[in-house]
Amino acid sequence: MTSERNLRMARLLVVALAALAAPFVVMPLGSQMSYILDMSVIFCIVAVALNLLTGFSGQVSLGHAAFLMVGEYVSSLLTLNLNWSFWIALPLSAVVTGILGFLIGLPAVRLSGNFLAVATMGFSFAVPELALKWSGLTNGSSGLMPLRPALGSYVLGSDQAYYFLILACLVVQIIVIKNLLKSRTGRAFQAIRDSEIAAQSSGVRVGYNKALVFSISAGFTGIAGSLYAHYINFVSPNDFTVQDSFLFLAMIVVGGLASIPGSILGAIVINTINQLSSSFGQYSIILVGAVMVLAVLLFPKGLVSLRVPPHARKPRHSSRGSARVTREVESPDVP
Amino acid sequence: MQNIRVLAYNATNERVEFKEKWGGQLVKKTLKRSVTALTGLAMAVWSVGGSAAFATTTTKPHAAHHSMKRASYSQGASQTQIVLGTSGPLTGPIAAYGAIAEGENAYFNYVNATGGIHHRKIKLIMLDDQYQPDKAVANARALVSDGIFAAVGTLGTATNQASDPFLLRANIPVTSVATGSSALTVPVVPLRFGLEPTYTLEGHVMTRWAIMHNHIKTIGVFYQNDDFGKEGLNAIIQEAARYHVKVVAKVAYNATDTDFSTYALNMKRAHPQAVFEIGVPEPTAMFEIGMMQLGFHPQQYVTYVSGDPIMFKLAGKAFNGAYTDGWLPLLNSQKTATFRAWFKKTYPNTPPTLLALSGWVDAQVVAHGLAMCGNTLTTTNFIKQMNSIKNWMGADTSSPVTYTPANHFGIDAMYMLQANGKTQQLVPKSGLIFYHQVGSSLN
Amino acid sequence: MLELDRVISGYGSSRALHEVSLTVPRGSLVTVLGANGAGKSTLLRVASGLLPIWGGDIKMDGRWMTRKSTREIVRAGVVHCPEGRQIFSQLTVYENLQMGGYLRDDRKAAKRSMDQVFSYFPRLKERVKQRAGTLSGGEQQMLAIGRSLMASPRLLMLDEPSLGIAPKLVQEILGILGFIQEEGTAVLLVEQNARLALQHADYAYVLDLGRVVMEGAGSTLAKDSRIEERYFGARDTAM
Amino acid sequence: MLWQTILSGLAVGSLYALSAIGLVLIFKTSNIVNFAQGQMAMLSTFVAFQMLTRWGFPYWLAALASLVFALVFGFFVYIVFLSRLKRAEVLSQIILTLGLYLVFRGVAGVLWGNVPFTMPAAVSTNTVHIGSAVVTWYQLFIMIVTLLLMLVFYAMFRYTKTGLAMRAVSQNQQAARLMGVSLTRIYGATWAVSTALGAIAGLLIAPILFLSPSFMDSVAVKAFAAAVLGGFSSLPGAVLGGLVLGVMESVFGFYISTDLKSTFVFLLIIGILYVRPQGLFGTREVKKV
Repeated sequence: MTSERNLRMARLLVVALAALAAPFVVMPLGSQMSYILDMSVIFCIVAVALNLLTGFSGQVSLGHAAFLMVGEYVSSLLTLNLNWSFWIALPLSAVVTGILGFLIGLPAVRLSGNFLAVATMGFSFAVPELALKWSGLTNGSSGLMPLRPALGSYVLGSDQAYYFLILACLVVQIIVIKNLLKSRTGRAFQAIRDSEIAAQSSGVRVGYNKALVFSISAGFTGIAGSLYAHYINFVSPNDFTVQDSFLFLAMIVVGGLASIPGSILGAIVINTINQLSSSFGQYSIILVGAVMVLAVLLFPKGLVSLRVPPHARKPRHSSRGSARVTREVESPDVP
Repeated sequence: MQNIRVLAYNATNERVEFKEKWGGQLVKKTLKRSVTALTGLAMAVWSVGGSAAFATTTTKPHAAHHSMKRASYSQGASQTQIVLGTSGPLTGPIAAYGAIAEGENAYFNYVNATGGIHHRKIKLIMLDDQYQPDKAVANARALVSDGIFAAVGTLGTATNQASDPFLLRANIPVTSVATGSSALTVPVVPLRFGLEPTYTLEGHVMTRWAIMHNHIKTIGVFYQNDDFGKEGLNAIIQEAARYHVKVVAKVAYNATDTDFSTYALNMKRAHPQAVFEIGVPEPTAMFEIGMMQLGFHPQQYVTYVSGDPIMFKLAGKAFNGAYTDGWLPLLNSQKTATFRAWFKKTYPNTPPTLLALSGWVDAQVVAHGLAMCGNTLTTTNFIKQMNSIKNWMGADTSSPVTYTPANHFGIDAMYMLQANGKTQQLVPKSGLIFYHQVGSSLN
Repeated sequence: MLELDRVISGYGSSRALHEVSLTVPRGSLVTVLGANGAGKSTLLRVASGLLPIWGGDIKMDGRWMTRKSTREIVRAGVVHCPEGRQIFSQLTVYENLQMGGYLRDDRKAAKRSMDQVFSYFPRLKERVKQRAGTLSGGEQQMLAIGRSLMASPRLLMLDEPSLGIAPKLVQEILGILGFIQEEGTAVLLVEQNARLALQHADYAYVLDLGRVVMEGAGSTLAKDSRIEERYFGARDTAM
Repeated sequence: MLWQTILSGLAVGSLYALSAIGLVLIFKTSNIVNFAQGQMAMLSTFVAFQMLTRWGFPYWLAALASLVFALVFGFFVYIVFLSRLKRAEVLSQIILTLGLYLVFRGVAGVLWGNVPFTMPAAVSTNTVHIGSAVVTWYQLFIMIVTLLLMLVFYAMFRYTKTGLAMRAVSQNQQAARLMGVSLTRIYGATWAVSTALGAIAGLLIAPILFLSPSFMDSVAVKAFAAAVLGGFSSLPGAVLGGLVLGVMESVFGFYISTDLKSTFVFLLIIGILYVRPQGLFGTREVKKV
């Protein structure tokens, strides 16, 4: 037990050191790499949030691109139009997106699988349309230009300084989600994933919990949106589309469903490849597609299956995958 | 890398030499470090991608062997070559607009084959952003890291809005932005130059001409639901109001639409005498076909974005008789012969379209600015020279190119054309119509 | 007819069968007994090619069947009627039976098989247009057996046909086995209900933790006291 | 005017329906949503285009070649990619098809460029009046082909041995295998046939939307929504879903707003799904696996 604990502590230490050192390691590689690093961590937040919903609770969402945009706009409008501080706008963008997520989650109470995918996909179409429609508020395609936040008089202008802000948000998110998953609510989420009927019969309020997890996932995604907006300093209706929603799904599948390290791994790999592929010109999407295909074929359980398990003894949720959106097909056709 | 950029900002002789000498080693060092720092796939991609495998010319930068007494350089320029960069949708939903980057590439190939600019070869780095702002930002940063002298013909409003600040902060000129959105040229940003006519200019020119020559009394506008369509729409409404002509229908479409019969029906309901179409070719063609099928034949005015011979193929009969406006010469004219030859040479499988020609022209203007710099290839001098281009007709445009410190529009004249169904050609219908945007009430 | 020779198999990395050897002679009824998890179902899954075989050999009429696909094994006349019935609940009874004769090309012969199934299980004929999912448990078991018979098997492997079925129906269903045997079809019956199985069996094997621990003629084993105490357990008394 | 909007809606809806049929066919048998379906249709259409315009073959031969290509292509995609993921989770399979979507799209861009082409139509595009409304013969032709294909495949599922086996496989793979069904053959055949269906859709849609590597994109999204609206496992449902979607778009676009069309349409879909969570034609039974 103690050796196992030591191992976990050691690993945590290594990960923490790597996370702290990353911006300085990447810095000499040029500003594109620091940018990709910062964006990767922003997408880590999205991936962890989406994995909470899809991996741990068994609900598919193609609406996360929209949640990101809502977060972007809320935060930008609050800071630009109302002159509120970023430090208030950041949590508020989570609150607003979370409330919206709860509303979007309501139909999810009755839907699952592809049906839920289409219902949420509609949201990814609607938000850019609405942003264009209300151009008085959003400035249409010309966009909004939110500023980098400041700590007192110190503006987080450099990629490195901003990295630590994003990282802090990610760490807080992971701590919250880890504790949530251990709590009764978290167990309810997973029970719903494994079997809605069984969960209901053991007294879990299925509808409420499904909407709740939607709300929490959306809220965290809203934070990522706010961070994105103030990082890029530009917000427009073009920012995130349904394709991005699919890309987020690809992140958690490639990384590993129902796994927080998996979400992070997937987000970093997919985002890095997606951003770096641009120098391949016409071949860029072939490269991204091929990486997705190969990753899924070579690591059907996600990249996270590569790591050495800290304790093989306990089969934790990470190895099981999610039951309602996913299905174990029996045995192979040809022996 | 940080060091390099700082040096590049205030490029003086010694410091540039320092960069030339040490830049290569620094890059090597960072490469080495990077291998140890990052692992796996990402790294492999970086090393290939970072080496700009798809850059167009293969000439490698040589260290400055001769100490240049009189020449001075900013980042990206040297005695032997000038590095330029572009970012555009080479793949993704509007990949057809990747033709602009291809046109630029074709032109620089032509320049390099005919001796370069004062014996300096042009190296163009082409990056794909899929029309996504976040990728455009990544590309801007990559271009800065690659040490470009200037960005040329970067496409899109949102993509430019997102990525330009980074380039501008790094003191890198953004030239010939490939969008007609005035948001990029009004107010003037010293380091950023437009070229294409703005949608505002076009809206005014086309509307005024329609009213003066064709005595249009009612107007319907079919427009793309974004900055492009809305800017055009606003200009049309403004200009029409001057002559007390009514805009009786405004029909917006979204880029992802598949059904245009509803829009045609909407337009038919309002029954305007003239229909202005501010959209990209495929939706515009489908809309025109839809109106034709409903038996509704208004006088059509098509934006220059779709004023392309390809419309004869896409829309067929529905395009006949439509008016459009242009700033480029006809594709089959003598003036574009070099373009056609070199584009074919560079891209044997791609037809030379107006889009490609506009990319070619984008490149011409930048090359002209560079040539005017002589041996003083510094950012400051480049901007100074660009701002001195006046009524220049050296590019393969039909309209002259003009920049002043207060005017970065580039082109402020267009001419009208009409689609002739019999010959399947666009036929010029007017001379150049100037519309002075600078200082006009439009701004 | 069917010979299993020191067969090894399992799931993932854990072994479920350790060198199991077993023979089913032509036209006989052989039963495999054992507690839950003894490896009985695994044995049938290996024999029908659903599970990959790790070691040992399977022969049918002296022909090598090791590592053949399920399709080929069915072609060779070995048909597996799985545990828990596994009928196609959305298909009608008729369609389920049709599926049973999937590999048969001779329509007339298939029609004859269907008539025969209906003669064994007249209830199925009454419900021929009904969705299989709406049948009672016993009827579903009849359908499952009938479906397997549609392939006109030479060896029918039955997995726990008595599971979750009213005792009266169990007798009815197992009574059919006699007729099937008369038609010249051998039966390999896997049962937890040992007493019931031994009533019908010519020969029996007892599996424990993936090993054959006892074998012998059905009547001999039925009298064996060890069988009595170990396998005529709680389930039997409940009957 | 209402009649005209409805008729126009039916015309565009049949495009969605046509594309949805292939999607449903694969889902019905193998529970996989093939997001690369539209791109596979696009590639098949380009094959016909290449033969028609570059090599000068007659239309029927080019169309036939495109169908043959699609059959082989679909089977190949199943065998090379999807069959390797049989034991993986459904989401992994979806991401696999998404990856393929990107690859196919990129390959088409490299081979044929991104400038839109005009694709010749199989029948006349002249207009015809039905009551007060106008459609083209071509649109009517597409509607008829869509209905015919739906009927053919409905009958195939209902009355043929292979159709029966496909339904059996979709319900219980293991039991189907025990009947001697080879999953590889059934799945391979399903992929081949539904890719060919996609090719038909592509050949019919390309003359309307113009042929380019992205021409099936928006149709594919709507086809997905149409299939879901219809219950995702029912062919008549998919066709009805497509038509309903087309009519909703058209009516909303005309009477309410054009720039919020998708928003309204998806809101309505959510509304319909809220009342009928299994879609219009779906069955409520939860599959046990």
